[in-house]
Formats: sequence, C-alpha cells, structure tokens
Amino acid sequence: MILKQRKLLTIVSEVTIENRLLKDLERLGAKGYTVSAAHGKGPRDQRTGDLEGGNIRIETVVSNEVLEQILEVLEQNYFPHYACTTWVSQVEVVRDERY
Amino acid sequence: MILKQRKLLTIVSEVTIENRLLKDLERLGAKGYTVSAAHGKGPRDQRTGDLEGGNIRIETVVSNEVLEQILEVLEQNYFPHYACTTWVSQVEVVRDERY
Amino acid sequence: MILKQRKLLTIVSEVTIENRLLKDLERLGAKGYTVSAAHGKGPRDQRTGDLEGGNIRIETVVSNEVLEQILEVLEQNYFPHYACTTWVSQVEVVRDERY
Amino acid sequence: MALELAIQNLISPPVLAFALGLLAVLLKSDLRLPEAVYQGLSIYLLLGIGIKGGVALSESTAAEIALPLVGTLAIGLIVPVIAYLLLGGLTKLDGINKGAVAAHYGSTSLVTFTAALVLVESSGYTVEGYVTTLLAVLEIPGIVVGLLLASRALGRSVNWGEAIREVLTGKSILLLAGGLVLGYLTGTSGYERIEPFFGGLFTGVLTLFLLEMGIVAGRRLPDIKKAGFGLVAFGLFFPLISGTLGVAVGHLTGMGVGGAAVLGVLSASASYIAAPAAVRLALPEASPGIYLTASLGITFPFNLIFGIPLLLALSEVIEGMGF
Amino acid sequence: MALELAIQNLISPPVLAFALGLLAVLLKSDLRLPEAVYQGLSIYLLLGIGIKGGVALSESTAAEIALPLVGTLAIGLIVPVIAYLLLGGLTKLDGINKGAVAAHYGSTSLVTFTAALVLVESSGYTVEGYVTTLLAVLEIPGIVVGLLLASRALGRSVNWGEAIREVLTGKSILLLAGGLVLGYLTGTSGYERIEPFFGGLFTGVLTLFLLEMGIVAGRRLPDIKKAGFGLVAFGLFFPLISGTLGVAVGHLTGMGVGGAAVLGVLSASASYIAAPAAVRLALPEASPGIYLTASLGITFPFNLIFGIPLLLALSEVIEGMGF
Amino acid sequence: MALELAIQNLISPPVLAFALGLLAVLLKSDLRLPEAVYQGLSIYLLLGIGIKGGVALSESTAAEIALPLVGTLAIGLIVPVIAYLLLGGLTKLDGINKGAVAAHYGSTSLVTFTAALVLVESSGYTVEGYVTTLLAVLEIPGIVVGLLLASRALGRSVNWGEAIREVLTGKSILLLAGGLVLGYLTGTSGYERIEPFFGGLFTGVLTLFLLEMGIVAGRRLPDIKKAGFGLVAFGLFFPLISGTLGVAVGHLTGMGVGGAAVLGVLSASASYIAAPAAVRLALPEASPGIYLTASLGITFPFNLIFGIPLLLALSEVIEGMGF
Ligand SMILES: Nc1ncnc2c1ncn2[C@@H]1O[C@H](COP(=O)(O)O)[C@@H](O)[C@H]1O
Ligand SMILES: Nc1ncnc2c1ncn2[C@@H]1O[C@H](COP(=O)(O)O)[C@@H](O)[C@H]1O
Ligand SMILES: Nc1ncnc2c1ncn2[C@@H]1O[C@H](COP(=O)(O)O)[C@@H](O)[C@H]1O
Ligand code: NA
Ligand code: NA
Ligand code: NA
Repeated sequence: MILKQRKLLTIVSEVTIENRLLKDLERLGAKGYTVSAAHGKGPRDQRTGDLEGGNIRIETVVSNEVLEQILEVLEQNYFPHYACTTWVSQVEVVRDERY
Repeated sequence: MILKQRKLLTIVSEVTIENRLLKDLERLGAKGYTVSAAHGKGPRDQRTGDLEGGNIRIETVVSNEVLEQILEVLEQNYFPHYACTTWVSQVEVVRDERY
Repeated sequence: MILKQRKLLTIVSEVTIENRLLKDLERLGAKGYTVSAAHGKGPRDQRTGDLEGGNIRIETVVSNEVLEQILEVLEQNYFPHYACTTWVSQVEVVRDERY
Repeated sequence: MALELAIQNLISPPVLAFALGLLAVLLKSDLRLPEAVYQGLSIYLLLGIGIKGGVALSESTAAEIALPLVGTLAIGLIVPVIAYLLLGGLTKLDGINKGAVAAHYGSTSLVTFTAALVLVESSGYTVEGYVTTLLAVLEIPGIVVGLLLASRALGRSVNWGEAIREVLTGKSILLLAGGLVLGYLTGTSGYERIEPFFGGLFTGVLTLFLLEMGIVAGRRLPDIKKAGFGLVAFGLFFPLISGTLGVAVGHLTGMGVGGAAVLGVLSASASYIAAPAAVRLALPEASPGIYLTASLGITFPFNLIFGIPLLLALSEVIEGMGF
Repeated sequence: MALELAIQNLISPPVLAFALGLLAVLLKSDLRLPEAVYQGLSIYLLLGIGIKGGVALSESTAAEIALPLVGTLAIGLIVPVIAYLLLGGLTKLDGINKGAVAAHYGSTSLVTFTAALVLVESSGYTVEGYVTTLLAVLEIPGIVVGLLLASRALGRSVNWGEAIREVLTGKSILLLAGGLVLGYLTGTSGYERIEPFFGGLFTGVLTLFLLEMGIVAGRRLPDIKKAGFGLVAFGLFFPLISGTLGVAVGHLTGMGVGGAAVLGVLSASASYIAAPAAVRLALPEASPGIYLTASLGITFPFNLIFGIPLLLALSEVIEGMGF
Repeated sequence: MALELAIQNLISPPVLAFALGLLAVLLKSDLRLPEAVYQGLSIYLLLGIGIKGGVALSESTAAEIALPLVGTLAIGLIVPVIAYLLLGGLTKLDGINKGAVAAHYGSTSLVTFTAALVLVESSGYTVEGYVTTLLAVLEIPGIVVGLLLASRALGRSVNWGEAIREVLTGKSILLLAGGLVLGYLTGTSGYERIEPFFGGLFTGVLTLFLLEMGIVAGRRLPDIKKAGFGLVAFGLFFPLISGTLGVAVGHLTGMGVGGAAVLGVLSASASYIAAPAAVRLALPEASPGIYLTASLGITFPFNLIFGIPLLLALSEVIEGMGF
C-alpha cells in the first residue's frame, strides 16, 4: 500500500476559543479535524473554562504548506494570550487527496 | 533503555461501527487498542451517529505486518462507505513483545 | 518557522493511579501534560477502575533526558503491576522553552 | 376540535422546547445537551416507558391484546412496502436507498410515541397499557422488510446476523422489553415506590430531551435543501398515509380513541435510532444523508407538531362514526 | 432579625453543600461532578428558572414591569462604571484588566440569584415573577460597558461581533429567554405537568450544583493570595455598594421586599460564566487569573454566605422606613 | 415469612433492574450507563444517604449510638481477620491476595446497604437514623486491617499515607460524612425543601443505578470460572458468617429488627469502590481479577438477591427469641 507523507498538528487549548480556532483552521486550508475533551496542566496555567470543561485537544492532518500557515496564525493570535500547546508529528496517510 | 520500532495507527470513525472495527482489528492481529470519544469534521461528512455521540478515535500500536493487513481491510471494507480517517506514525515502545 | 525536536510520550493506564502517575511525571521534569478519558483492551487486561471509568490517556511532550527518566520509573514501578501501555514519538514544537 | 388539539399540542412544554432547540440552531448557538446526559435521559425514557407499560400490561388480558398485536405486526410488514413503492414514484432514489428509507418508516420512534401519549392523556383519553408492547413489536419487522427490499438491488447478500443482533440487543428493544417485564413482575405496588422518579418526572424530562432533539433535527435542516422535492414530499405526506392506516387498524382491532391514535402515531413515525444503526451496518451503500434527513429532519418535526394532533382528531372522528 | 436570616441561610442545604465543596478542596479530595452532569444541571437550572419566570410573567402586566425594567437597565450601565472607578483607587490594575473585572460585576450570576430566591421565598416573601426577566436583561449591558471601558486602554478595536454573539447565543441567555417564552406560552396549566421536574426538584438540584460550585470556587482560593489586598477588598465590599444600589432601585421602582432584595442580589453578584467567555474572546490581554478570582473566588462565596441575607435584611429595613 | 421476604425482594424494581443488567451482558448488548451519569448518580446516592442519615441523627441521642458504634468498630476489626483465615483454608491464595480480599470484606458496600434499606423499610420496619453513621464508620477499618494482614507477606512496607488518604478523601467517605453533617445541621425543616429530590426519587434512581451495577457485575462473570471453586465458595458463604455476626451485634447493642438487619447487611457486604482503589494503590501485587471478582462478581449479586432477605429473616427470628 502506498502511503503519502503529511503532518499531524495537535493543539491543546481552552474550551472558550474552540469555535474561533476551528474556523481559523478551516480558513487556513485544513480539510478536516478531530476534537476531543481533555484536561491538563502546563507552565502557563492561565485559562478560563474551569467551569465549562477544561481543555480541548484538536488534531488535524495537513500538508506542509497548510501547517506553516496555521503555525504562523497560532504564533500571532493565540500563543501570546491563550493556553495553546501544540506539537507536530510526521504521519503517513492512505488517501492523500483528503488531507 | 532499548526502544523498539512499531507503528501507531490512528483511526477516526463513526460510533455505529465501533464494534465491527474493533473485532476486525483483533482478528487481523492487533494485540490491543485504545478508544476515546471525539467529534470532528471532514471532507466527506456522511455519518450516522449524530444522535449517538459523534466519532470514535481508535489508536493501536502494531507491527508493520499487522499494519499492512489492517490498512488493506480498511481500504476494502471501510473507506468506500464509512467515515474513516486514518493516519500512521512511527513510534517506539519498551516492551515490544506486547505489540 | 523554526521547530525544535522533542519527544511525545503517550501513556494509557488505569484511572486509579492517575494522581500518582501525574505526580511522578511532574517530579521527573515534565513541564506539562494532557489527560483524556479512554477505554480499551490489551494483552494483560488486569485493571481496577471498571466502575470508576476505564482508562486514562496521558500525553506529555518532554526532552530526551526527561523521557529517559520517566521511562525508567515506569519500568520499575508501573509496568510490573499496573495496566500501563506507553509509546514514544518524535515531535516538533515551536516554543521549545516550554517543554 | 382539531384546532383546539393542535393548539394544545403546540403550547405544550415538550413541543415548545423542541422549537427552542430548532431556534438555537438557527441562531448558531452551540447549545447542546452533553452526550452523556442525552444518553442517560434516553435510557430513563426507554426504561420508564417500558416499566409503565409493564405495570399496565399486568392488568390486561391476553384476549384484549391478541388482535392489536396481529394488527401491529401487519402494519410493520405493509408500511415499508408502501413506502418503497411510493418512493419509486416520488423520487429517483435507487433500490438500496429506497429500501433504507422504507426500513426507517417501517420502524417507529420512541419520542414521537411519548409525545403522543402526553397529548392523548392530557386530552382526557386513556391509553391501553399494552401500547408499549406494540411499540416494542413495531420496532423490528419494518427494518427487516426494508432491508429485504434493498437487498434485491444489492449485488451481494446482506449480513443479517449483525444487523438483527444490533437491533435486538440495541438499547431500545432491551430497555423497552426489559422494562415491560420489570413492570409486569413488580406490579402496581412495586411501581409505587419508583413512581416519583419514572412517573412524576416524565413530562419534564421529555421536555429537556426534546430541546436536544430540536437541536439535532435543526442541524439536519440544511440537508433538506439538498434532499430534493420528492423526498420532502414523501417525508411530509407518507406519515398521513401510514398514520391513517394505524388509526384504522387500532379501531378495527378494538382499541379505544386514545389507543388507536397512539397506534396511528406509531405507524406514522419513522425511526432515527434503531433503524439508522441497523441500516448503517447492513447497507453501507445507502446514504445516511438521505434516510436521516427524511426521518429526523422532516418527518419527526412534522409528526411532533402536526401529525399527532391530526391523528388524534382522526381517531375521534372514526370513533364518532361508530366503529 | 438579620442574624436569624443569616443563620437560616447558613444552614440551608445549598449553602452547606457549597461549604462541603470548599472543604473537599481543602482536603485535597478529587471529588468533582462530572463535566457532563455539571452541564446538564446548569441547563436544567437555566431552563427551569426561565420557565417559572415565564409562567409568572404571564400573570404580570406591562405597567408593573416597565419601571423595574428601566431601573435594571440603569443598574447594568452604572455598576460597571462605578466598579471601574473603584478599581482604579483600590488596585494597580491596568485599564484592560479594570474593564474586564468591571464587565463581570456589571453582569450577574444565575446561581447567586437562585440561592437568593430560595432564601427569600423560604422567609415567607413572594417574589415578582418578572425578576427572571430582569436577570436576563441584566446579563448583557454590564459586559458591553466593561468591554467599552477596557477598549479605551487597548491599542486596537474590540471584535464586538464575536463577543456579543457569544453572549447572546451562549446558553445562559438562550435558555433563560427561551424558558421565559416557553413558560409564558404554556402558562399555568402547561406548567403543571412539568412542575414535579422543574419545580419540585429545584432546591435539591441546586444543592448538588452548589457542591460543585464550592469545589470550583475552592480551587480559586490559592489565587486569592496572589491577587493582592486591593482586589480582595474590592471583591468583598463592592457587592455591598452595588447590592445596596439594587435594593434601592427595587424599592424605588415599586417592587416588594422580596423582589427588591433579589434585584439587590442580581446587582451585587458578579458573572462567572457569560462574562468570562465574552471577555476571553474580546480581551485576550486581560488575565483570567484576575477576573475569575475576583468574581468566582471572592464575590461569589461572599454573596452566597453573607451578601444574600444582608441584602434581604436591608430590603426589610427600607420597607420598614415606609418606602 | 422468609420466603415472602425473598419474593418481595426479588420483584422489587431495583433487584429486577439488576437482573436486567446481567441479562444485557449475557445478550452481549453494549448497553451501559454513560460513565458521567454513573458518577453523577453515585454522588447523588452517597450525598442523599448521608443527608437523610444526618437528619435522622439529629433526633438520636449519644447514648443510643455509643454501643452500636463500638459494635460496628469491632466488626470492622474482626471480619477481615476471619476472612483472611477462612481464605487460607478455602483457597490457595498467597498472603498478599488473601489480605487484599480480606480488606474488601472488612469494608462495606453502599449499594447493598441501600437496597437493604429499601427492603427493610418496605417491610414495615423502621431503621435507626444512625445506621448511615455506621456505614461510614465501617468503611475504613476493615481496609486497614486487610492491608496490615497482607503487608506481613510483603517484602516491603506499605505506603500507608497514600492508601489512607485515598479512602478518607475518596468520594464515598467525603460525601457520606459531609452529608451526615449537612443533614444534621439543616435538620427536618431544611430537609423538607430538598426531600422531593433526595427522598422521593431515591428508589427510582437506585433502580437505574442497579441496572448499571448488573452490567458491571455481569462483565465479571467470565472471571468466576477462572477464580476457582474455593474463592466462589468463600464469596457465597462468607457473607452468611459475617452477616450473622452483624445481625447479632446489632441486637446485642440494642438495635431494632430493622437496624440489626441492616448492620448485618453492612457486615456481610464487600466493598467494590473504596477498597479496590486503596488496595490497588497500596498493594499493586494483588490481583484485581481476584478481589473484584469475589466482591463484585459473587458476593454483591448474592447479597442483593439472597443475603438481604435472609439477614432480615434472621433478625426477625432473633427478635422473636426475645433478645
Ligand atoms: N509539555 C506538555 N505536554 C503535553 N501537554 C501539555 C504540555 N504543556 C501544556 N500542555 C497542555 O496544554 C494546556 C495549556 O498549557 P498552558 O498554556 O501552559 O497552561 C495544559 O492544560 C495541558 O493540557
Ligand atoms: N484532516 C483531518 N485531520 C484530522 N481528522 C480528520 C481529518 N479529516 C477528517 N477527520 C476526522 O474524520 C472524521 C470523518 O471524516 P469524513 O469521512 O471526511 O467525514 C471527521 O469527522 C473528523 O473527525
Ligand atoms: N497495542 C496497543 N495499542 C494501543 N493501546 C493499547 C495497546 N495495548 C494495550 N493498550 C491500552 O492499554 C491498556 C492496558 O493494557 P493492558 O495492560 O494490556 O490491559 C488497554 O486497556 C488499552 O487501552
Ligand atoms: Na412507522
Ligand atoms: Na452585578
Ligand atoms: Na463487610
């Protein structure tokens, strides 16, 4: 089976900005995403959402170009103010036209 | 510590077929799996399960051979009809006889 | 954007020992972690927590040194007795001073 | 009379909560009942309906029940066939999708049934205790017939085992049938102690539940545009046909005004839980965008708002005609 | 009299449950209501409050309501300004954080309101049905004024659209306003059938809810130390100022002892759901550690334990003075 | 008489729901209460039991309570020792696993207790309010004794701190003890307002809860085969021994028929929440497959179905003998 290379971007952030984040992801070219609920702790620890349910954990498989764009927007609009931990890993996908 | 190479296969699919999928994974040689709840959006967006709770996100750490087999079955039986997004990443494990 | 290399350690374990595990992670130098709920099946299948909610799935992005330390403690104190499946993957992060 | 019923239905808390749910979607609010709460409430409703039916059943005789039971089985076998044929006239769906939709309309909807109970009883009619048995009985055969019809268009055989197991051990049947037995065994005196929970709270819980159903149905609304005129017409008119059939069968088999109306609603309503799960497993080729839009996006709201009072009014008319 | 009220309040189940929640945190227990249950209960409380308000509203006249409504709007506009100015004197916060805190104190807290209802009604006073309308009305303007005040210190313009949408379509306003309409339309006869759920269980559910609120507030306690003396002083004394204003406005606009006391509590309480969400979106620069600590960690417990009986006593005194 | 009790117990809604849960597992249904709902209901039951106990306690005198309290403590210390010794005769378990199992049988089970309350009270007996205090008191010492017994076989010292903290700040003790204080302080008049929630719904909620317990216990059934004959025998007969001891202690310390029966059930029941958590932390070497199978898979269903009516009948007999 032929697998193609893509990037998996994982973002852990606060619930309050879920909608804004997902809209930005779509706008920047992500063709899909998966969201699950999470809680956690980090070096910053400045969040709202204690009452509304902790963190969200977003995963999106994207191309290198889209990844670049998303990371830039994250760096500009999210990192300075919001709880927003992200990491990138190399993944392989089967139907590459979907990502 | 000596770490061995394995593959981590992540499958995001619709709740309705959870049981069938997990049975197939076991049958094809996966020695374990982890399931969590998720929701999301994708290019296909044809699912049932809106009422019964969105998506499931399955992770299974397997050998290369088992991965091949699973991907083939996914391609044949799942990709054509079901919401079923998958990606593969390279991981390292400690007790390799478990995977 | 300059990305730095880190390790992502994923631990799937039983709910009962969540607190102990997280305390150990912090003690061993992890600067943050993300926890989500999960269920699953594995080759060992000896857990409590059936009543109290299945498994937890912990992710922590750490340096190579911290990873070594954590793996050693896991091997000594957790692997022999507890349900505790772990895998490690290579990830890239933006703000490396946070991990 | 029919108008009065319609208004009484419209301003009942459950229907208003459903409308509020629709409104929330239109306002793009992300209000939703948490998944776990939705599941919990749905278990409560199914088990509660079952238990109350069982308690009532313990006061029914086999003779009373036999005819309505046969009638209900007949409905379950005939309705999907009519649906299938009508879909051939109204839409351009292929055989697989026609069968899938037919499976949904052959089966039935708990919430619609429950809302009917609330209206019928608050209109002063009594409902035979065994209608819950009819609900459980009607859930399955329609799905089987629908799948059979679809399988003729299918290049392969249907995996019946998995589909049937899914329905039989799915929570709908299990809780309804289990509740029936539980209620039957514990009887009136046992029920007394759990009445404040399963009885007193029922309409309130249903109100909360319909808020969520409004949201879920509302999210299906955009799909209606894509569905095509034929499917919309089917979703609106077919319940009148199958509902009339149900009311008629109810009166013919000796049920009262209330019971016949409820059997009409059972027949008119389309499944959106048991059937989709079974169809998704057995007929992956069928499109959820079609069958869920029809059953959940069109027929469910229609029945909730118009179908129920209409069928009750029809049942009154038939009764007035001296059946 | 005031003492008696204070004791009666202190030993009421909801307040004791709140204390138990605080205690659980002090004991480092990891007791928490599951997130989904918390959300479910909060939907129940909001919708229930709305519905009951709506039923009561259906028996009020526009004339009765007009003045209190205007008074409430005035409170919503004035309170955040006073808060902003006072914060300038008491703390060293910058304009953005002052505005953020002001937005919270300009808005209001459902749970504090609810606890006030419980105390006021169990003290034998009736409360005007339209207070729920006032609750819904008071939620928004204070947030807007607070954001406006903050925006003066901001180097950029506020994204009003998203913030206002968030509040308007957030579940608080949607369920309160939706419940009001639902209750108004269904009226007393419709409400009867859901009373065991939305009425009978109310105080019990509130008790469970306050257990969780105690835990959440307790987790904020360590932040109080970091908050600085000025913010703590503000969190404790400002409710007395804004509360007194509210009670006075209540009496001046013709409300009874109970209603005026509740309006006082509305004015005294600080938002910790709607405001934080809106502020987080519109003012990312403001620190949640400041505004949530003040509203949830300091003012909420203070009001629950001392503020409510004090304001009720004040309302009695004012009534006694012949207003 | 005993037979009548047995039947009355068998057809009570909670026990039937438990059976339905077992059946669901046998049918391979994947019916489950969502985790969050289960947790929410369990908090409700614990807090409710505590509060009701506290209200009743506020009408008890210290003199009444002293003796039963001492008796209960004695049970907590003795039962695990007997269990440990008996396990030595019946099974081939090592010291660690014997200690682990003993810890479970030395502690107690809330749900078994609750089901006993339901049967005893519906049989017309009153139960002393302070039994809830006994429940809370009995939870801990047995675990400590069990761990002590196991630690003798252990090559290392037990981490007592973590294990004891886990039990003390775990939700069982916290909610039970907290509820007791809450109920005690708020008294009958405060309780009145929350009675519809914590009182009226209790048996209904328990019914739903036992459905889930049936499922959880059912999933343990396959492990019973692996458990070996000795462990099964222990799980079935030991409750009769410890239960008889409890009933006797109850009568000797002046409790009535109902109270002594409930103390018997407390003594007979094995913990499956607090004890497993503590044992898992302190004794990782012990196998959950052994202690959970015994307490949850064997003894819990046995007590629910046979133990409770048997012990009530025994208590009646002892009373008849003129103690
Ligand atoms: N090193 C890490 N590994 C995994 N998750 C992290 C890490 N650091 C932070 N997080 C997650 O990111 C969230 C926000 O982090 P922070 O902004 O530092 O509070 C935390 O609540 C964690 O869920
Ligand atoms: N690029 C992606 N990255 C992460 N998750 C995705 C992606 N595309 C789809 N998904 C997930 O897969 C599910 C099914 O996708 P689809 O079949 O396209 O509807 C979606 O609901 C998402 O949860
Ligand atoms: N190969 C695997 N891939 C992913 N998750 C696994 C795997 N094996 C075990 N797990 C997870 O680890 C948990 C404990 O495994 P075990 O200790 O073998 O029971 C299981 O319940 C699964 O959630
Ligand atoms: Na039907
Ligand atoms: Na305010
Ligand atoms: Na015991």
